[in-house]
Amino acid sequence: MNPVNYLYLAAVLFTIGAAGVLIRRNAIVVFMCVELMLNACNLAFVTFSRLHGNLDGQIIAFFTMVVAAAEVVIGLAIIVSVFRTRHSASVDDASLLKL
Amino acid sequence: MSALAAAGTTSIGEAVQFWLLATVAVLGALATVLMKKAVHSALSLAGTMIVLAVFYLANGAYFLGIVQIVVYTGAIMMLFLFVVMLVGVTAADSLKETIRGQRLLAGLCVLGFGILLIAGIANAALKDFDGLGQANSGGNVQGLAALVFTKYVFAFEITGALLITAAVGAMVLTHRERAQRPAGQRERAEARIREGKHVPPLPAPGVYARHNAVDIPGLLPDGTPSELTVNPTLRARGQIRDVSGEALQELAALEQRSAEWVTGGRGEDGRSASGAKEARK
Amino acid sequence: MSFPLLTVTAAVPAAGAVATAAVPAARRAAAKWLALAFSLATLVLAAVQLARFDPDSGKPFQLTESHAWIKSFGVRYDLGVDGIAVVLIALTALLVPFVILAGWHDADPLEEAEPNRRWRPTQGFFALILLVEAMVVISFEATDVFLFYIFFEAMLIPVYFLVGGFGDRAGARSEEETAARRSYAAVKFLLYNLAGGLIMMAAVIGLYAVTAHQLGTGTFSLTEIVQARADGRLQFATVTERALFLGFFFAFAVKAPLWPLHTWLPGAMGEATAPVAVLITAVVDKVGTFAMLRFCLQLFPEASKWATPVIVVLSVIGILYGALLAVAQKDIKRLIAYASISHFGFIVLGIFAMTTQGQGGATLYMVNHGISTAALMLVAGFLISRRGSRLIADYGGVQKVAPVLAGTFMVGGLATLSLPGLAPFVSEFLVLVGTFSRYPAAGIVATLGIVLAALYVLVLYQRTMTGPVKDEVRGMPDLRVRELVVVGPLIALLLFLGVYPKPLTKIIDPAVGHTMSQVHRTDPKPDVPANDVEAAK
Amino acid sequence: MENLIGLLVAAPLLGAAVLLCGGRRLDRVDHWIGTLLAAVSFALGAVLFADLLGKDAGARTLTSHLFSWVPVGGFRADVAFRLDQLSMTFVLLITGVGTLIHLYSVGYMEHDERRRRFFGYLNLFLAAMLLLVLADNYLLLYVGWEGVGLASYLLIGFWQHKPSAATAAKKAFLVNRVGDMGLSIAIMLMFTTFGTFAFGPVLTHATDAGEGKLTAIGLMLLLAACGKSAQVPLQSWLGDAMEGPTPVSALIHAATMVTAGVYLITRSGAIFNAAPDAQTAVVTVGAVTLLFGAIVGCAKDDIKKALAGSTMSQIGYMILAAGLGPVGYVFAIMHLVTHGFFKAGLFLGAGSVMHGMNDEVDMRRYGGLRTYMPVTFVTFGLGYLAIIGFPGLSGFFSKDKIIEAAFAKGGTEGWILGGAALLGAAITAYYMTRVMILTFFGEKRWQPDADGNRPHPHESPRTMTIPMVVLAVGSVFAGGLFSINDTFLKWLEPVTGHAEGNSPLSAIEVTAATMVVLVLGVALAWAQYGRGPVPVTAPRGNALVRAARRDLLQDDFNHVVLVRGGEELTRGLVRADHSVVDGIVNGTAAAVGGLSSRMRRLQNGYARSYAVSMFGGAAVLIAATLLMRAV
Repeated sequence: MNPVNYLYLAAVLFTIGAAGVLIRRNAIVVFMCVELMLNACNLAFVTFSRLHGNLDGQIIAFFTMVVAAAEVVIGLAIIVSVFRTRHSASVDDASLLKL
Repeated sequence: MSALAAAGTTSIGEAVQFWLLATVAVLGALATVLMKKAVHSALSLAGTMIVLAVFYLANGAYFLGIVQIVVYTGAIMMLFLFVVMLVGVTAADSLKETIRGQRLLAGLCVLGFGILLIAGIANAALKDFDGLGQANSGGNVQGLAALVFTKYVFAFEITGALLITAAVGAMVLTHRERAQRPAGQRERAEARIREGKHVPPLPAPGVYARHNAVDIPGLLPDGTPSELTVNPTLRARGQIRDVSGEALQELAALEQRSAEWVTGGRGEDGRSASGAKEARK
Repeated sequence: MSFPLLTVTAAVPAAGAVATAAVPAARRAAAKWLALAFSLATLVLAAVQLARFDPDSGKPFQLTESHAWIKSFGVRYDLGVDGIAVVLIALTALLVPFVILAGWHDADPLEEAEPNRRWRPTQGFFALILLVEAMVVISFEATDVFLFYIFFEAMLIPVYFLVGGFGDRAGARSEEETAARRSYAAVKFLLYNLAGGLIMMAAVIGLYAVTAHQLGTGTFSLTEIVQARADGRLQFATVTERALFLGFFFAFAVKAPLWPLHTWLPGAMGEATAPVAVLITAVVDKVGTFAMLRFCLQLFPEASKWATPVIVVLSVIGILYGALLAVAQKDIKRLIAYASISHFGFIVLGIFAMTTQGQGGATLYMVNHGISTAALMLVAGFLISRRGSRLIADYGGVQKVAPVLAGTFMVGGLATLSLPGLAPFVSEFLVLVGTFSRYPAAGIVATLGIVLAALYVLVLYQRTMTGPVKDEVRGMPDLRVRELVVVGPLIALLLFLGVYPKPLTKIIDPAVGHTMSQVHRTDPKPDVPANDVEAAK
Repeated sequence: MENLIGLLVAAPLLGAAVLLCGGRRLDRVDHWIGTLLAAVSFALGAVLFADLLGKDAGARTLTSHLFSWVPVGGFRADVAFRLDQLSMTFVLLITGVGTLIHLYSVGYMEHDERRRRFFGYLNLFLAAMLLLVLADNYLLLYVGWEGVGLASYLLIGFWQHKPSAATAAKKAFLVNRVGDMGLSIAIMLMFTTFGTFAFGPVLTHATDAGEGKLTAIGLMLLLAACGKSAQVPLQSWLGDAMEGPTPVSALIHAATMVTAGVYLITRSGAIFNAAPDAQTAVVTVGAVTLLFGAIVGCAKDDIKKALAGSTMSQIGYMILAAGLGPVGYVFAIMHLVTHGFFKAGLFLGAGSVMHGMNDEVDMRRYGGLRTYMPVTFVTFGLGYLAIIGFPGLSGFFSKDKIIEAAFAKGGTEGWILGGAALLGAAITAYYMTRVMILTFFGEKRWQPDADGNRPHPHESPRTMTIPMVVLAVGSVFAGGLFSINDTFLKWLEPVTGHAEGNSPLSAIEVTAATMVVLVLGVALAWAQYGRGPVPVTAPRGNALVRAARRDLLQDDFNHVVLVRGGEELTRGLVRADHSVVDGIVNGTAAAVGGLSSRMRRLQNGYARSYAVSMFGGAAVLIAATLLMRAV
């Protein structure tokens, strides 16, 4: 089998995650989908590192994880505080961007 | 498996493993997107991540594989679950779309994007590849470490700073400064009076001799359950045990028996005794 | 490395702007005097330029300065003046002090009696005027297309604030109304000119691309490009050259303004205070016509020849159109604005007549029109400031109560209708002769302009100055000393240049000859060269 | 000697400058300053005249080159003067009559508060007029040409508080501008044809140029002449010009400025000689105008307007003569000079009458004034006899010669022109007699003026009568002096050239015919006005009379066609400018605004729809890169 399949898988996962981001309204779920996309990327990186035979890909994936962790922390904090104020976790309720 | 990853080839085993787990991963991803309840989404995502961890391992990224399980599945996803609980898993948010055309557009974009992505990968045409043989020769972790502390040391430091900042940020965001003294019992009572509803404290849940639980709504005089008497979270989760039906039946039965008792009391002894006996059966 | 006269000439007013703006709010008078001092210093420097400029040296550009600026794009800080530029710089430096004097009280904060009025900082007003002067001067001096472009565009900003911020309060029901009309005019001015500038920028980049492609290293330097064209290292494809020419010309035609791109001028001149209006028509707009001579013709001679017929027609239309609309105006300042449009038609006509007389006349016309419009507009401003109305109908019989004002107004008007003996006549006649000798029809039609000019000027004078004295006009004070100081020299200059324009023509002639040689055009020969025959005898 | 020529112009110019810029401190001596400087330039003129007489006929030309005025490429305009017999004649006429009229104005404008300006303008006029006749090239002539136009504008509108005066002044200037247009185009043509417009080269090489060009130049010059000399079709301004003070009418609109056209044509004789078609046009204009003016003159009740009509017609004579070519040039100028005398005299007389009748101008309210202002009566009478061509007086000689020359044109053309000239003479006799009778004979028809005070006619002061006397003398003897063994002819011939026409009629016959029509005209006028009382208000009269009162409807024509049409045009253009030219601009702006307000709808504030667009963008980018790869 060709390890490129991993890449295809990554693409599919990424796409699915993107679809989730676009479709779901619950902030938490949207956020999970973002994580899914990140993971897809990571998979791609890892695969690449295997294909190229050097570890840089893994390093990047590693950094991605770290950043993802930080991002999750902040993101969830935001969600919580938003929920506190508006008693809802729906992204559409925060539609003040147009002002 | 590790040997395979090191080599420039792949084996049947890996293929089988790939196809099986890939299916699982995709299903998990779909579930994440499609599940009505956030909890289920979180769990299926966790599943997908574990599968990915396996794939990492299969690709010779042992360190990452472990980290994936520990950090992602172990920490991040749990954090998600906590938040889900904290936020209160209100009834699964309806998947009904509110923005006009959003779903159609999203579908189109996603479809096009996916196709293009796959097309791109396809015409990248990666046939043969050199495995991680000598890269991992000194051990995967050591290899990573070497890179992290030499080539990527600045990035590494910066991510460290990022994490600290994130931690502080999270605290700042979630920690709520009380603007004024919390309302005491007296104020709350007065507020209730002012609003004029629920002047008395909220009614207790229905507690009966047989079962004694907070998930059973109390019954109104006509026997219908009162939503007020149970915790809203339970209500939201639909975890209310409604006992109004059987309660009404019992009531009916009780009345019938009492009625028979009355009539039986009018006749001669034997009848009444027999009536009583039947009634007892 | 000699003394950088050109840079200093541009730098002094810029410094003056900064200094004036820095004057503390309370010291209003100080700001005025400071601005005046700096403008006079600039005038001195311009005079030095005139003195050190040697018209008979064969060099096209003199007093040149050249420094690399943005090496990666071949942009240079190249300055240099030819006969045309040096004269126009002198005009600018000459007019600005008068503008400042005339606008002495225009930017005084409104008396506290009306508390809700906006306070208009005097310092800003004069600083902006000096800033405009600096930018105009340097765009006259720039021989690097990019450098020129920058200041050609940047000029819009101070002018925008001058128009939008310090409008003419006369003839409006309410401050709000004036504010609205003013900002409309200002925005229109800005957008119009920005649009022109945008197209020009495309052309500038195109020019760079062409030079980079053909010369190896892209350049914006006028002299270099002209040189390269001369010795054949650089040839434009016909289409490219025409496109680039149009890009440049459009911007200049908006600035000039040439019919039908003129509609921003009446608004801007009408709403601005008289001195600012003078600054716009007499100084800023000249950059447009000047740039046609320096850049359009010299960079794209073939395209210029190709476009000439259309431009001649447009400018002739402009001449008659502006004059006719001027006749119909009810607002003094708008009338003068339309008159200016007509005059700009003459200037462009002269430039594209491609004859020595036409182009020399056009250059002379820029100077004379500057002076005459300044005289007429400033007097009109004094008149308006006295009565508080811009409507012609509100005046009548002024010459009875304020004879000197009426007299100066008359002279300004006569200059505008280019009466022989006053400066504009010389230039206008030169333009007409120059045009006629190549395009007789255009020349004749344009000559109609002089009749219409007489019409609008005399109608204006008759309605405002003559006839029975209106009650509102009664007791109107005559010109004050400050105002006389402003108008007197201008009128004297008009008379002098009308009788003895030779000092100017001596400087302009070689430059025009150079331009003509760039375009490879020579004057048409007369059928019967009577003079030569006489000489032969 | 040559330098004096410059001074000749400079003196009145100085006066103008001093008087106009001098300010109030001059207010007591101003009129004397003006008169003095006029006299100075007359004296200079006399000196130069003497000098010219000293030279022999061929070499009577002084040129003085002051400085190079506008040198641009091949275009050379110099400030240079040329004094030859022709310009000398004009110089003497202008300065002489000018000085007299300055003197007259001292009395006439005694009590005008803006007297200083009046004299300043008069001096300005003298300067410009001298520049006109002394210029050595057409461009400098053009300067004088417009200069006199300006002076006449200022003087017609001198009483600016009268709207009628302001309007008349504007009209005069505008109509003149039309003429000036002709002159400037002529100059351009000369420049393109000859490469110069100095008199010398142009006139000497006129014959080398194509006839078409010359005809064009000639017609343009004619247009100019029509404007300045109030010839049909540009005559309409002269009548209104009478709004100005009477001395102005005498000097500018009778004696000097209006004759500039004649000077121009005579000066450019070489061109016209080579362009017969242009000459035909000239004589036609002349003939038409001399009748036109005469007819108008008959119908006017305003004494000055009647005289204005007469001026028009007399200049028609001159133009006619000038159009005849070498045959007529001399006589044109001669008539011009004599006309300068008697017409100025007549105007001054009219002014004196008005002075006595508190500015009443309607002749029907005069009558029987001969006993009240004898001097005026006598001088006016002599002028009258001169203009109708009474044998022995100036007009007789000059006009007679013109009629003769007109016949001499030969062929039907000759007959038509001669006939016109004769008819003109008859009408002249008629309307002048009418003026004479209405003013000085018959019973008094005086009316109280607006303020109700009745006029007390009285003789005018010395300063006014002396010039009248002098001019009267001139108008009696000038013609005779000129004609005695053709002095004037000999004097001018070197410049204008002269040819004896072969007239079908002998001089005697022409004179006889003139006498006949003269008597007829006078008799008719006597029959109409002399015998019976004259109604104070004009009778309605027949169509021709009514038309003539309105300048033969020429003004109405102008009003309807030019004024109304012009107003319509400008109004239309204003609308167009606002709706079309500016409309396009604003339309574009509005379109952009509308578009962006629609785009704004996309900004619905939902993060997810932004995400969609982002994502779509990403997809497009990928597509783009793939495509770039593909190709």
